[in-house]
Amino acid sequence: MNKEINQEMIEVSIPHRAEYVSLIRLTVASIANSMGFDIEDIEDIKVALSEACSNAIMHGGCDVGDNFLVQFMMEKASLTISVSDFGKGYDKNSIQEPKPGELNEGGLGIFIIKSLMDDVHIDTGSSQGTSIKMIKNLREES
Amino acid sequence: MNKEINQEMIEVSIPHRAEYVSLIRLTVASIANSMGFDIEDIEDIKVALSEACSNAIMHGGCDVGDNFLVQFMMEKASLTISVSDFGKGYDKNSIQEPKPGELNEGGLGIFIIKSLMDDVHIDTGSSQGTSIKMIKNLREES
Amino acid sequence: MVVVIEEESTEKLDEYDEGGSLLALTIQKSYNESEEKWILVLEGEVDLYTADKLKEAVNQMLNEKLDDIRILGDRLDYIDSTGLSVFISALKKLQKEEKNIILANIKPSIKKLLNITGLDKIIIIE
Amino acid sequence: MVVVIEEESTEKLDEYDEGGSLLALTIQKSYNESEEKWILVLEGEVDLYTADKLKEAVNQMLNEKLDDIRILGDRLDYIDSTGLSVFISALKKLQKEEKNIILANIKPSIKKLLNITGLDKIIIIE
Ligand SMILES: Nc1ncnc2c1ncn2[C@@H]1O[C@H](COP(=O)(O)OP(=O)(O)O)[C@@H](O)[C@H]1O
Ligand SMILES: Nc1ncnc2c1ncn2[C@@H]1O[C@H](COP(=O)(O)OP(=O)(O)O)[C@@H](O)[C@H]1O
Repeated sequence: MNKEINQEMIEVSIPHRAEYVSLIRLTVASIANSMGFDIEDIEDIKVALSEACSNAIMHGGCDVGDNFLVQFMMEKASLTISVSDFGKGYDKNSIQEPKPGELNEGGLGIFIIKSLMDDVHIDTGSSQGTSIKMIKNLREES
Repeated sequence: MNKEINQEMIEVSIPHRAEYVSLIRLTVASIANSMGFDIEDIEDIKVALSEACSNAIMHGGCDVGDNFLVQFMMEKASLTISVSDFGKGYDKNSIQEPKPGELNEGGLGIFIIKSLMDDVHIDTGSSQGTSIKMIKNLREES
Repeated sequence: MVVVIEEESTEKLDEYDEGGSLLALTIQKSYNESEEKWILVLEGEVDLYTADKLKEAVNQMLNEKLDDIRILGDRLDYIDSTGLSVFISALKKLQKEEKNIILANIKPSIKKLLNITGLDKIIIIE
Repeated sequence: MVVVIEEESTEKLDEYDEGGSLLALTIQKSYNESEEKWILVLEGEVDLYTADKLKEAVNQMLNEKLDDIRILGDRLDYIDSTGLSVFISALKKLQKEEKNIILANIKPSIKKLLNITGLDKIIIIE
């Protein structure tokens, strides 16, 4: 009966509205906390997930009445988060990394996500939705 | 473009595990707060939703690996919350209300939900899942 | 001869920092000789997840000494029927000895729950 | 002649109590004559929802007087790229007058974000 569960999933579907990003942060902080991530990692995860949600809301091109999907996959040693919108997608090759020393208001989001998470995959194209998957591994206990 | 949205929906799918009920409370507190419910109403909603989630987890008869669904419907004047498990259901007629003055450890959950929320509907049967829908209205501003 | 029990124990199920926002339950129990009561300090949330821990603590107390339990609720943020059930089963044992549960300094929302369930007529609320 | 601007204003987008856990953004700005700097106290979270409010406040300040902005971050819990963008567009205006942004008492997680984005080499961190 009490077989061990190795993977659990929480899924949140939420409107494309800026005011709900803080709710997603609250959710992931609580999930990451209960998994045993430390404060630094939790802050990293909150920022990365917020960036992905902000992108879905700002760039997805969806109606505010439409929802996007955030999935949390909790495993023993890692948390995998996917953010999927069903919007217009984009051409990954057209996106440039921010140049150090240059002041540019835009283009920081994905760069920050990649810096803060251990692994990031983006699934997108110029007429399909975007799905970004990011993984944070629990550090070995020392 | 900026047409007014009268109804928005947030949906959370979550494993049948006791440790996640506090996450659901956190979520609903934040939603109710942003809708303008006062502290007393928020506490009522937290308790009612927890009772429904506890029932899904304890009585639904589902695997801990399975998820149940919590839906939040935000309207201008009310919050409607549905908790649906895909478990074994029950026979509503066999359930008795708690008797005042009698000490009984069980049977308080649904009674509390009905006391704290403005409207409650339960959809269940002895071989279908259970779905409980509860509504809390925003008080008129005075 | 009256058996005097002195005990102080703290059990934490989980602890969350400020950022994490999730509170679990902290239980502190001790027997007060002069008052002849158990003093139970509850901090955090009693729900389906944490109620077992509370049940365990209360059972341990009553097995050691079946006496009044005074619960200090200043920092009890949340309780629902899973927690009330623990009180109710303790009350069944306590009432046989004409002992009771006293709830002190509880939040209005918790008081409301005791009203609704009629427990305010059985438990003493200070 | 130096124009002296004295201003104190508080704008709240939303306020949540302890139970609600959601923090929005509180902005307090004032011009400090002796230091010849704007003092900006940020409390709460700067994200996609609240960044516009910050942008408005900063624009207003710089339109009134293009001078250094000293941000007190003791109670700034969270900021992401939407907030950093506000700083960056302010920096573009400030740099023309050789003025800058000074960030004081910020949390380690925010310092980390400034490192990653290279903003720590442009903004002054105290
Ligand atoms: N979910 C998305 N849907 C459509 N386009 C996206 C999405 N996420 C990112 N993009 C594209 O990638 C670009 C870079 O994103 P990002 O690095 O987050 O910077 P910024 O959001 O500041 O532009 C965006 O400007 C946008 O064109
Ligand atoms: N989601 C559910 N699935 C199956 N049975 C349920 C569900 N919710 C309630 N029940 C049935 O209704 C009864 C009364 O529920 P409730 O009033 O919450 O009290 P308690 O949970 O303490 O028994 C339960 O004992 C159970 O038999």
